[in-house]
Amino acid sequence: MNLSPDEEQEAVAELATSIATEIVSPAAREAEAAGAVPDKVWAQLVESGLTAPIPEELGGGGVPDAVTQLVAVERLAYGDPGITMAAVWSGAAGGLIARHGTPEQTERLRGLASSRDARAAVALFEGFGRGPAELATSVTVDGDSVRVQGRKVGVPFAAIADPLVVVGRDVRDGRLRAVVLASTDDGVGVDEMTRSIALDAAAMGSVTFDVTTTTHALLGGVDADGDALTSSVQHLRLLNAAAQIGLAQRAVEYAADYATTRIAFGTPIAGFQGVSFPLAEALMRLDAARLETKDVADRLDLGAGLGARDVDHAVSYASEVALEATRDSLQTLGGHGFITDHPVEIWYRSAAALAALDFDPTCSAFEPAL
Amino acid sequence: MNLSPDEEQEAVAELATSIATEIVSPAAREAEAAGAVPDKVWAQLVESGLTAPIPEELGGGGVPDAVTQLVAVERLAYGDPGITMAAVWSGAAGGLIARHGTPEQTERLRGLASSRDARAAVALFEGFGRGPAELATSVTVDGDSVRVQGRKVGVPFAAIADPLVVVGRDVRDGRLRAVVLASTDDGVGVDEMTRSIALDAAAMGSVTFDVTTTTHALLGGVDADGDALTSSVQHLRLLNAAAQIGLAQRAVEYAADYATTRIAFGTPIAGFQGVSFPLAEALMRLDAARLETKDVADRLDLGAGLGARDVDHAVSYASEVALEATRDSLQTLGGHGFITDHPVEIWYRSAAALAALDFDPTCSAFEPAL
Amino acid sequence: MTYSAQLSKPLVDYARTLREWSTSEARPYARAADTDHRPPANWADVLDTCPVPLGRVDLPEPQALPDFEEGYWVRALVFYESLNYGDIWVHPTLGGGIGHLVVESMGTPEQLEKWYEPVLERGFTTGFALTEPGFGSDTSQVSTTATRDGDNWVINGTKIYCSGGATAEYVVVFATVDKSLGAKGINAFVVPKDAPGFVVAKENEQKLGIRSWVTSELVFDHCVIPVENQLGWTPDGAATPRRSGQGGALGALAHNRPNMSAMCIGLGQASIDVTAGILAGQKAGFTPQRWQAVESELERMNAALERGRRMTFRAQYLVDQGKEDRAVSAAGKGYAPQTVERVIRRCMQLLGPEGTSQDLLLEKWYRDVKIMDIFEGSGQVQRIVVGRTLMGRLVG
Amino acid sequence: MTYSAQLSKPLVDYARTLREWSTSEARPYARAADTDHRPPANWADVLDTCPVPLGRVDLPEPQALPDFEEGYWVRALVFYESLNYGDIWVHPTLGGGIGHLVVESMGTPEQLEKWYEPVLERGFTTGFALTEPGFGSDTSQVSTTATRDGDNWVINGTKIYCSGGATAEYVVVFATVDKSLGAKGINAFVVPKDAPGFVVAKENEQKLGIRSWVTSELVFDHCVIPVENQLGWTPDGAATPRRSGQGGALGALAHNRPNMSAMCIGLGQASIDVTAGILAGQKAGFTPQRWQAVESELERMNAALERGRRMTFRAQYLVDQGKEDRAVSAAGKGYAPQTVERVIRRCMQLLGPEGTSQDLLLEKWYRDVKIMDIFEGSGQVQRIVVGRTLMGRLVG
Repeated sequence: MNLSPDEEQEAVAELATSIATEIVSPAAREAEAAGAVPDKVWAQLVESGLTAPIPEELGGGGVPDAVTQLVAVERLAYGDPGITMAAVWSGAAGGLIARHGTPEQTERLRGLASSRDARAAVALFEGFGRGPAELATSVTVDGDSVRVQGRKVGVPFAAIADPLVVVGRDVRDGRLRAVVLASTDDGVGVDEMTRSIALDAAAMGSVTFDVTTTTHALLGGVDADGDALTSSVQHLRLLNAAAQIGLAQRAVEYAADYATTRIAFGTPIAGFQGVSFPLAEALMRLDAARLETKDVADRLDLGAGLGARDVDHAVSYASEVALEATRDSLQTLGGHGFITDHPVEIWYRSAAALAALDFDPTCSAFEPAL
Repeated sequence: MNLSPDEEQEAVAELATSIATEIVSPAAREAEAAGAVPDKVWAQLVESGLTAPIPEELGGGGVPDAVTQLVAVERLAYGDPGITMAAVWSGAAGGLIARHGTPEQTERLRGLASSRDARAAVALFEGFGRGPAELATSVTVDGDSVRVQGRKVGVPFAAIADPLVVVGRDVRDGRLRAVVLASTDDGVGVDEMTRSIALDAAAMGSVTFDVTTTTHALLGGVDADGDALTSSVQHLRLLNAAAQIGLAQRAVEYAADYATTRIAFGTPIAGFQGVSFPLAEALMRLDAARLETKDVADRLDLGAGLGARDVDHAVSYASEVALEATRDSLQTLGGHGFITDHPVEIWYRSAAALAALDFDPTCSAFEPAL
Repeated sequence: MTYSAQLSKPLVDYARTLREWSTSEARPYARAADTDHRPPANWADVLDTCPVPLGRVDLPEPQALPDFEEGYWVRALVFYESLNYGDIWVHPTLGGGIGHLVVESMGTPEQLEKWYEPVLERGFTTGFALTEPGFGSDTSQVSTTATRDGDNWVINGTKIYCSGGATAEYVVVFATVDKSLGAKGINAFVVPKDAPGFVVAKENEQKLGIRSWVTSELVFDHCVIPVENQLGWTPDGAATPRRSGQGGALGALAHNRPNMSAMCIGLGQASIDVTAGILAGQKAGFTPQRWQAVESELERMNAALERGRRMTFRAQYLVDQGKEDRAVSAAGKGYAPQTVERVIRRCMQLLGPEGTSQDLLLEKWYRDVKIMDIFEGSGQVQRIVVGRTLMGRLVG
Repeated sequence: MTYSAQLSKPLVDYARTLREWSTSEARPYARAADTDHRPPANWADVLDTCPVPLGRVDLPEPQALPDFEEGYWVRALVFYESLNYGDIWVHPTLGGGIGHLVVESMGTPEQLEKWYEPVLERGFTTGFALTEPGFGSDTSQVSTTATRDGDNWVINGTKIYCSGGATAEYVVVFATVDKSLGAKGINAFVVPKDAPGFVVAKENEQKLGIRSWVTSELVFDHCVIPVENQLGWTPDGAATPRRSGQGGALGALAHNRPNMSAMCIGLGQASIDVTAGILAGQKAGFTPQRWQAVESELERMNAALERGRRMTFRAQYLVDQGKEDRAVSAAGKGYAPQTVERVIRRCMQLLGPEGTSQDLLLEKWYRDVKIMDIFEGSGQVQRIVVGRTLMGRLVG
C-alpha cells in the first residue's frame, strides 16, 4: 500500500495546476464561444505533454503511469473542462496508437505528437450504457479486408478527426478491436453538428460507420491483444471521471470562497450549516471519488483481475458527485450563480455533459430531491 | 377538488389522536415487552371502532371512507405503531369479510367485531416485491373443493389468528381470491415464532399453506368479484403507509421539541441548520407522502382506473420517508437517542419493520449516504 | 363532498388543450428564443393560434382566463404547468410583470388608481427591482438609497435581476431611507421609465437559462421622483401602509412560489415525455437489464413529479380557500424545483450525449429550471420556513 | 513504489483468517450476547479457538497483534473490520478500553508509570467518563465538578455512556474545576473503582444496540481522590500537561474515528454477504425485473462499501505516515456509518419481513451500527471538521 504521491505525480500535479490556472482557465469563455480551443492554448497544452501519453522516442512527452494521468487530467479540468477534454480526447487517440500500434502505425505519431493543428479522436461511446464488452460496433476481418459498422456518439472533433480511432468488437471472436480511420474517410457519416450544453471546444458529434478498409488499419494488426486494448479503453473512461472530479473541486472551492465573503443576515454565509454542509459533503464525496478512480486505474495498470463493473461504478460515482457538487456550488451563489459573471455555471453545464457521455442506468438511480 | 378534511375526518382525527396520546403511547413499552397489546388497551381500541371497518349492523363501529381510515391509522400510529398495527391488522380481516363476504360469512362478524379476545389476520404478503397481481399463493376451486397453497410472510398473529383470511390467485382465471381459514386449520403450517426488530405486539410470523377446504370458505363465494377484492387489498397496503407517516411525524415532532430545549455550543441546537434542516425536510417529505397516500386511497375508493403501481410507489415512498425521518430524529438526540430512555428508537425500529414488510426493489433504490 | 385531489373535467380539458397548443405551436420557437435571448418576433401571431384564452394583455381587449370551480390560484397552477410544458418563452409575452402586485399590496387608494388599475385595464409590463449585487435572500441589506429633497426623492443605487426592467412602464424600486433602521428603513418607490437618472445598464443579463426572459441591471443615478411615488404615502405624509417595505415585497411574491413550482413541473413532465418517446424507439439498443432500469427510472420520475404537483396544488388550494399556509407552499417549493432538476438531468443521461446536445430541448430546460430553484427563495429559505413551524424562530 | 491501494498478502491472509474465524466461531453467540446484554460466559474459550493472535489482554502473557508492512493503524482497520464481520460482541472482551489512552495522552511520567504501563503489561479494562445527561457533542458543557479539599479532589456529578464504567479498574473522569473558565476549566481525573463516592448507577444502560458492550451510568457523590490523580499534575502542582483537558479527551479518540468506520464496514459487508447468500437461493421467487434490481442493488452496495473502506484506509495510512489529517478521517466517518446503516436497512428490505426477524442478525447489526454513526462525532461534527478546511472557523 502506498497512497502517497510519488515525485512524478507531484511534479505533474504542480505543472498541470499552473497551466490550468494561468492558461486554461482564462481561456474558457473564449474557447466555448468559438467552439474550439484557442491555438495558443492548444499549443501550450500539446507542449506540456500532459494531454497525450506518447513516448518521447515518438516525439511525445512520455507516458506517465495510469494514476499520474488521472492527476494531470483532474488538475487541468480544474482550470476548464472544455479545453482540457478537447486536448485529452485528442491525445487519447495518440496514446492508444502509441501503446497498441504496429511500428508502421506508431511511426505516424511523430508528426501528430508535436502538431498544433492535428485533431485526433477515439470513437468509443455508443450510449445505451454500453461498456467496452458490449459495444455493438462490429469489426469484420475477412482476409486483407476489414469492415467497420456501427454508430458512435459523443465523438470528439467528429467532423475533422484524423486519426479517428474507432473501437468495436471482432465479429468472429468478440475481442475488442480498434481501427485507425479518419473522419473524412469514405463510409464515415458525420451527423450535422450542433452545439451541446457544454464542452463545445471538443466539437463532439454522432458518427455512423460503414467503412471498408484493409488490415493495415487494424490497430496493432490482425493479432492485436484485445484484453490490453480493453484495459486502455477502460482507462480512457476514467479520464472523464478525473475531469468530473477536477471541475467539481474547482466549483466547490469557488463557492466556499464566495461563502466566506458574502454576508447575509449579519454573517458570512459560510456560518450557516445549510450553506457549509453541502460544500463539506461535496468535498467528502470528491475524496471518495478520487480514491476510487485512482484505485481502479492502478489496478487496470497492473492488469489485476479487475471487474469491468469497477470502472462503470467509478465513472458513475464521479459523475453523480460532480453533478451534485456543481449544483450545490451554484446554489451557494444563489441568483449570482445563475449569471455568467461567475464561472460556476460553466462547471455545472460541463458536469452534465460528461455525465451523459458515459452513463449506465444500472450504476446509479434517480432520487427525488426529497 | 376538495383537500379539506370533512367533519367525519376531523372527528376521527381528534378521537384517534386522543386515544393515541392517552392510551396507546403510554402502553408502547409494555406491549413490546409482552409481545402483545395489553388487554385493556385492546379493548379500548376495539370499542373506538377506529381499527376495524365493520358496519354498525354487524356490530362494528361503521365503515368510514378510505381517506378517513388512513387518517385514523396515521393518528393512532402517532401514539405507537406496534399496538396500532396489531389492532388494525386484526381489524382488517373483519373489514374484508364485511365488505366482500357472503351473508353467512358476515354473520360470523357479529361476535368478532365486539370481541376483546379474538385475533384475526389477513395473510397477504409474500416478499419478493410481489403486489396483489403477482401473488404466488394459489387457490384452486374444483367443484365444492378448494385448495390453498402458498407461503405468506409477515402474517400477524400467525399462530392464533381466527379468522385468518388468506389472499391468493385463482389458478383458473387469475382473479384475486381470499379464503377464510384459521391458523389452527389442518394444512396451515406456522414457522417457529421469533421476535422481530419491532412490532412484536402483532406477533407476526411466516405461514405455509396447503389447505383443502370447501367453497364455503371462499370469501364472497365462488363468484366473488376479484377486482373489488384487489381494491380492498391495495387499501390495506396503504394503511401501512399511513402508519409510517404517523410514526415518523411523531418522531420528528419529538426531535424538534428536543432540539428547541437542548443547548450545545451556547444555543438550542435547533439554531443549527445542520439540525433543523433535516427535520424540516422530513416534514416536507411527510407532507408529500400524506398527500400521495390520500390521493391514491381516494382513487381506489372511486374505483378510478388506478395503476397498481401507484399503490406500490405510495407505499414505497412512505417507507423511505419514515426510515430517513426516524433516523434523522434519532440523530438529533445524538447518543441520547440511542438509549431507551427516549422512545425515538422504537419509531426507528418500527419504520424498518414496516419498510421490509411491503417492499418492491423497483420502486426505490439504494443510495449511499454521500 | 369528500376528499378528492381530482381536477374537474373542464379544467382538465383546458389543461390538455393548452398543453397541446404549447407543444405544437410554442415549442418550435424555443431554441431560437434561447439563442436570441428574446421571444420570437412573431410571438403575437403564435399566441393568436391558441384555441383557449391565455390572459393576454397585448390585445385591444384584455383577455381573461376562464374561471373554474377550483378557484383562481389552482387554475393558475394548471395554467403555468400547461403553458410551460411547451416552453418557457411564452410566459413573459403575456405581460404583467410583478411591480403592480407590489402597488396593489402596499399602495394607497390613489396609488392603486394611478398604477394598479391601468395595468388591469390596458395591460402593460411593470418592473420589480429588489436584488442588488451585494445581496440575494437577505433583503434587509438593500443599499440603494432614497434621499428626501424637498418634494422629491432622489434614488441612488444598482439593482440586478429586475424582471421587465428594461421594458416596463414603471419599476417598483426598493430603497432605504435610513440605513440605520435596517429592514424597517426600506421603502418601495414607483420609478417611471422616463424618470431622470433611470439607467438601463444591461437590458438583458447574460444568464445560464431563461435567456428569453428579460431581466435587467438598472442603475439609479440621482434618479428623481416625486414624493408621492413612495408606496403607502400621500403628498401629505404617511398613509397607513397595507404592508411594510420588506413585507410588501415578500407579500407580492408569496403566492408565486407554487406558480414557480408549477412551471418546473411543466418542464419536468415535458422532459420525461420527450425522453420516454425517444427511448421507446431505442429499446432494442439496451440490454434487458438496462431496459428494466430505464423503465423503473421513468416510472419513479413520474411518481416524483406527481408528488411535487400534489404539494403545489395543496398550497394554492389553501390560498383559494382563504387559508394560505406559507409552510405548505414552502414545502412544495423545496420539493419540486430540485426534483425537476434531477429529472431533467437524468433524462439527458438516459439519452446519452445526444440528450445534452442542442438538437433537443432538454439541455435548455435544464438551464432554465435552475433559476426556479433560486427565485422566490432557495431550498434553504424554504427549509427555514418549514422548520419554523416546528421549532419557531430558533430556526434561522 | 508507485501508488497502490492494495494490501500486502500477509495482511490479506490475516484478514481472511480472522473473518472466517469470527464468522464461524464468534457469530453463533451474537444473538445471545444481544439478548443477554453481555458476551457469552465462555468467551475466553471462544477466543481460544482463533488461529491468529487477537491482541488479548486476558492471557497470562499479553498477546501482541502481528506486525505488517502497512503499519500499526492500517493493520488496526483490517483487524476491526474482520473481527466485527463476525459480530461486535468480541470487541470489548479484548479489553483495553480507552481510559488509559487519555492517561497516555495527558499524564506525567509518574502517572504513565502508575496507570498506563500496567495496562500494557497486565491488560485490564480502563473506563472513560465524559458525556453527561446534559450534553453530547459539546464537551465544553461538562458540569461534573472537582473541588479542591486539601490534598484531595472531591468530584460530584453524573456521567453516562461510560464505556467499561462498571468493570474498569479505574475510570478517567472529566470534571470542571471552575465552571466560569468554560472548556479551560475542564480537567481529567483518574478515579479508581474503589474510591469512596464512586457509584455505579446503571451497570449497563438500556440501549438500542451494542447491548453486550457495557456502558455505564456513573454517579460521583462526593467522590474523594488524591490530588495527584489529576492528570498532568504532581503532588507539588502543575506539570506541563501534554495536552489540555478537552484536547486530551479528543486526542485520545482522534485515531479511533476510522476504527469506528471499519467496524461499520465489517457489519455492512457481513449484511451484504448474508443477504446475497439467501437471495441467491430465492432467485426463482423474483420476477426478472426485480431480480435485475436486486442484483444492481447488491452491486451498488458493495461499491459504496468499498468507497468507505478506501476513505478509512487513507485516513489511517496518513496516521501511519505521521501525516495525520483530521479532515480525511472525518470524511470517512461521515461517509461510512450512515452508508452502512442504509446498506443493512436495504438488505433487510430485500429479504422481506424475515429480514427484520431475529432469525437473522441483520436487525441486530442495524441496531448496533446506529451508535457508530454517533460515537466519535455525528455526521454534523464531521461536516464541520471537513467544512473548516475550506472555510475556516466560520463553519461551526
